[in-house]
Amino acid sequence: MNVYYVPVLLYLILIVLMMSAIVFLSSLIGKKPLTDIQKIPYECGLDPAGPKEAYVPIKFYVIAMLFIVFDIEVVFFYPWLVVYRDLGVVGFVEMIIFFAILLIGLFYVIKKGALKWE
Amino acid sequence: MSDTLIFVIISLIKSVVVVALLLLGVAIGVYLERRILGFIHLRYGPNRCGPFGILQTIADGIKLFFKQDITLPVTERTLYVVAPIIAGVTALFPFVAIPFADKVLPDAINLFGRTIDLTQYSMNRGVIADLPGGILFILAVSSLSVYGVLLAGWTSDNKYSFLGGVRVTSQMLSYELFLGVSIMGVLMVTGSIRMTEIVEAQKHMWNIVYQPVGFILYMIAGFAEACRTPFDLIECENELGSGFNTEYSSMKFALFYLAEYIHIITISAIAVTLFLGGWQGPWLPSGLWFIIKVACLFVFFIWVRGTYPRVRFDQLMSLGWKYLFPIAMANLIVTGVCVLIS
Amino acid sequence: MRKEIIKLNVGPQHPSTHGVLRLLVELEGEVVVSCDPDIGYLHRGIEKLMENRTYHRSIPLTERVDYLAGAANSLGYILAVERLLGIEEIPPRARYIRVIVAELTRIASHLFWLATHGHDLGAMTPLFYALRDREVIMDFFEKWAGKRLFPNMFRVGGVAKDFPDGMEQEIRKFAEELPEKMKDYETLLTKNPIWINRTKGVGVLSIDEVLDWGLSGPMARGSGLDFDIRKVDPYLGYDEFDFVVPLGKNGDTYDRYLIRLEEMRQSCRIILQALDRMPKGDIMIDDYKVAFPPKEKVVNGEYLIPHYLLVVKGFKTPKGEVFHHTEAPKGELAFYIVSDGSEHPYRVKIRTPSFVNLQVISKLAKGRLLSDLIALIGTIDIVLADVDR
Amino acid sequence: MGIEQSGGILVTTLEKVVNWARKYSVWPLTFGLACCAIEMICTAAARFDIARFGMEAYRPSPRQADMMIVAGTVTKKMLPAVLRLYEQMVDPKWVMVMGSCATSGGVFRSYAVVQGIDKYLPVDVYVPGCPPTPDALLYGVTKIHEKIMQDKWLTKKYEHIKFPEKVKS
Amino acid sequence: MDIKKYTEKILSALPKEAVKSVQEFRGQVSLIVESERIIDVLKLLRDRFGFRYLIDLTAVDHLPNEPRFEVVYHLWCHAEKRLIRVKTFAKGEPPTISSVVGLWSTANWHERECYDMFGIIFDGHPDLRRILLWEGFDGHPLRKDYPVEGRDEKRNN
Repeated sequence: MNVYYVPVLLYLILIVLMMSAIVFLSSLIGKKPLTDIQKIPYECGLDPAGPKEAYVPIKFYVIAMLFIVFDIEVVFFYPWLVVYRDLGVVGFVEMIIFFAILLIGLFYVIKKGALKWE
Repeated sequence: MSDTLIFVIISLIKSVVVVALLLLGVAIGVYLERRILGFIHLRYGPNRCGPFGILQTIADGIKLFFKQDITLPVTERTLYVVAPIIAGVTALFPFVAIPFADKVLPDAINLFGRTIDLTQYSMNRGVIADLPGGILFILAVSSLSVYGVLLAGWTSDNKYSFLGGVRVTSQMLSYELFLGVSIMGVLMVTGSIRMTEIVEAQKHMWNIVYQPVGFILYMIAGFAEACRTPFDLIECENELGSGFNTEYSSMKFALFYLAEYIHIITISAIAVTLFLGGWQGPWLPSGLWFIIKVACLFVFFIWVRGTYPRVRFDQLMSLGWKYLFPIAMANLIVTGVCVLIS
Repeated sequence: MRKEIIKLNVGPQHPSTHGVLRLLVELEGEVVVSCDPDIGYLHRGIEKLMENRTYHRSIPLTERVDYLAGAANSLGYILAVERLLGIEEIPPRARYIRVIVAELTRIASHLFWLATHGHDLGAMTPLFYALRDREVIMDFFEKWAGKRLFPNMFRVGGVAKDFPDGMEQEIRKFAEELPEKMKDYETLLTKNPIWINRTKGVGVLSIDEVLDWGLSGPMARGSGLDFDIRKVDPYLGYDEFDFVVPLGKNGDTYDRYLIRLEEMRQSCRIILQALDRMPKGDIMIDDYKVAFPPKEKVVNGEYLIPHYLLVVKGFKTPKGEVFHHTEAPKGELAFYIVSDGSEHPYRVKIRTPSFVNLQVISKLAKGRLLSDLIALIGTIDIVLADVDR
Repeated sequence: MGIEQSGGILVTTLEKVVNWARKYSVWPLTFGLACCAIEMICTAAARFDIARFGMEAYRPSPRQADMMIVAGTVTKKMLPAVLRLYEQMVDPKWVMVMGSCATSGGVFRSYAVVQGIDKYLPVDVYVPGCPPTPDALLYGVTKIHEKIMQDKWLTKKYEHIKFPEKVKS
Repeated sequence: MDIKKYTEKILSALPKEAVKSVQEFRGQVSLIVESERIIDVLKLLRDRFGFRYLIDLTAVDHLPNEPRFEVVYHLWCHAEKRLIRVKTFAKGEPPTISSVVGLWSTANWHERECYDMFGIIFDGHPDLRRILLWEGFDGHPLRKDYPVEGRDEKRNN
């Protein structure tokens, strides 16, 4: 077990307890039955228009996928960074090639209009 | 055995101190924001509540605490209730790995006739957990803050909240990428991803000197991550009403409010640690230096809020992907070349 | 196939609908698929109320039509009534007071527009700066008429009260200083890249569209249509003033923003010219059948009886119908009065600029993002009482 | 009175502290109806600066607002929305009526205008005027403060307003 | 060109039977047009004489008279800087007249308002429903037989 993470756990427990306690206590104090109108979602003072379900356009998923792809690629940099001074020129050149591939991918995506909105 | 116990006790004390300071920081921060915005707008700002209005945030807090708490009969009730807690927790969490002072305890203490070495596991330092992969941990944890907002927006059964939730996701997708790349230059210069080592490497010169572009990029990403003007898209009053927190009242709403300000403090703190020399500074105690630097960046956040309009959400996206990400990459390459030459 | 469409009420209670406008918006993600304005949440029946009041007693009602530019509205009404009565000429001092007040109202209205438009797009500070300058105008009105928003001082045949001592100098000082102060807004907004990005290319209108949709005011001039009623159909002797009607090129939100700023500067010029030319003298015509006698003289019978009759019964107008349009801050404000010869108007139609300008929003918003919709509401510069009357 | 006697000093102190907090943190609902809204905005702006009382936090969502300023003419078309917004606000809540239109219909005695919102809402403070000056509104705010300080919320229960059958939305 | 000559010029171009009479009051000319020919007249004015700007469209209720509802159009010519008023009567029960939305998009809301306030049906209007008052409002308030203070309508929805 990595001892370094013990304080992390302790801290996490502390803040979770604290936040839950705040919400719990406040809801205990401020508990009142809701009226029927209070139960309706707020929408500028009127009945909500249209169906309750809301959909996310497919566009968002495309961007999310791209993000995941690029983010994972970017994560590869971290180990390289830490040992960068030891690797020297070879490490630099190798990473430049990786960079190039990544950037080509990015420009391809931009060119394809995957990031366009209107 | 007692070593472990002391370790636990020291960590707990540090945790409590950090949380207390953060909450105090939020209270002061909210007050500061209202006063400084007032100053920018040529008005007073709150000045009735206590001397100079310094009790304003306290009054707000007490009022919110005693306000009626609504729990709507939404479909995903558990998530709806848990969302503010998640928001609060994830906002507070990154601070576990941020060093806020140099040494807060002596190297060794004598307890019940035994000498305990406090240097192990950095117990004596001003950081709760001196993680070996500190910056990675912070990046990972601070990205989680999206979930609180997302869940709040998603489960509220309110279309304004829903749009806020969708926006926070897309906003995250835009800044997270170049946020990661923008700090890589620092890591490259320092050669470490441990927060304390990054700070100590800046003993002679702050990283901002080597990495000005990286700092600017990080701050832009920070504004986006903290959802502050000009990137306060998720709860911009003028478009989405109150955005993701529309259906929350009382302390649940207060937690979102709290999370927003803790976020600013966290981002300022990370920026200070990575670029502005952390707790390093002459004359004054290290913790004070840290607080001063963070406070300066906090004020900068407020200043920007008083100055800039808000960008559109597709503009943020194209800004992040088309401009700032390639710039961050280029910055990294240039840094690499410089490090190679030196 | 199921479409991912969200139906959304924007308004009537919404921070950026400038009142109680309700937009029924269909969104696909963030893109507006359709936008259907639902108005009437502030319909107060002013036209119907005016049919049952004497001509003078309608003046306060007209001021409340466009409450950001109250005096400009009553000016339009007064001019229409004067045209109906056939009053061609009023004392020059009254005329200049009317011009000055009308232009001050224009500045006040535009300042408020700037404040809210900037705030809609997230810029907080212009709101406070613009309102700070607007307060000065409100102070003038308070000093002159005792009321901040609605001076309610125009009467058929002149104005009810002269400017108090020293106010002319103060107005002159204000008109000279305002262009300087406006540099603050320019620094905050005009060259701000975020502002430019948010406003350029949003809500583009061509001249043909402007004519088709019957737009007027800055909405029309932003597209380059040279149409300012002060120039093309002068009233109050506007043709003697030297001012420029600013015209836009692209017809987008940014152009309209620049035009309104420029209009404020031109209004300052008009005010200064009017102050230079303003003579001393009467402020009311002395036809006591329609115009109020001076207040200090209303002690003896010669003046008391016409005053009493005017207040209680009002005056009769010739049978007929007139249409009079003025350039209100938001566009063309027209009063169409049908008279049947009695003390009450038979029918008053207020053609308000916001009502006409607003309906173009459903066209402009289509295919834009939700954030642009907010910018569009701001650039059309609506006042809901002006829309709904 | 029972709680006050048995709880004694603790309850009264708590009540006072919370009332003090509520007094300095009255967040109004972003809600303008007509002309009076302009003066309300002016009150929030630099000259009069309602922020001094901690009131600049205009909340667009009724769930977080404490006070509703009915600023302007309430028309019959708008009335259901006003009532719903009031009902959606959470306790404790206050209503301030600004201007003669909202108080009594004012100059608009016509087919479309509600002749006084107090038929439908429990009003705490009326601010007269057409429109009231910002000074008047601020005076109304101080009156609300007084009312909050006298609020015996620990010993009294709030009752929800009853909707008239016909306008129930 | 003074107003008389200009009016004559317009009249000579318009179909004779369409224009019933011409009125002039305070320098403003009103053409009173047969309601069947209103579209033709307006189209001619728009295309031939450059009255491309429909300032206003409204109605007047002459209660005891028959036909009762007068529909008034105000047109503006940008090139000549001239105003002209075209009036016609909406006949029938309910009063009906053809819509001019095809000529000017701006007429859309004006006609909806007239429908709302007077109950005049505009034939060919794409979306004729109440605009200022709510659906289900009983009556048309600007009609002369409607009381100012209303008939105590309440909005139920």
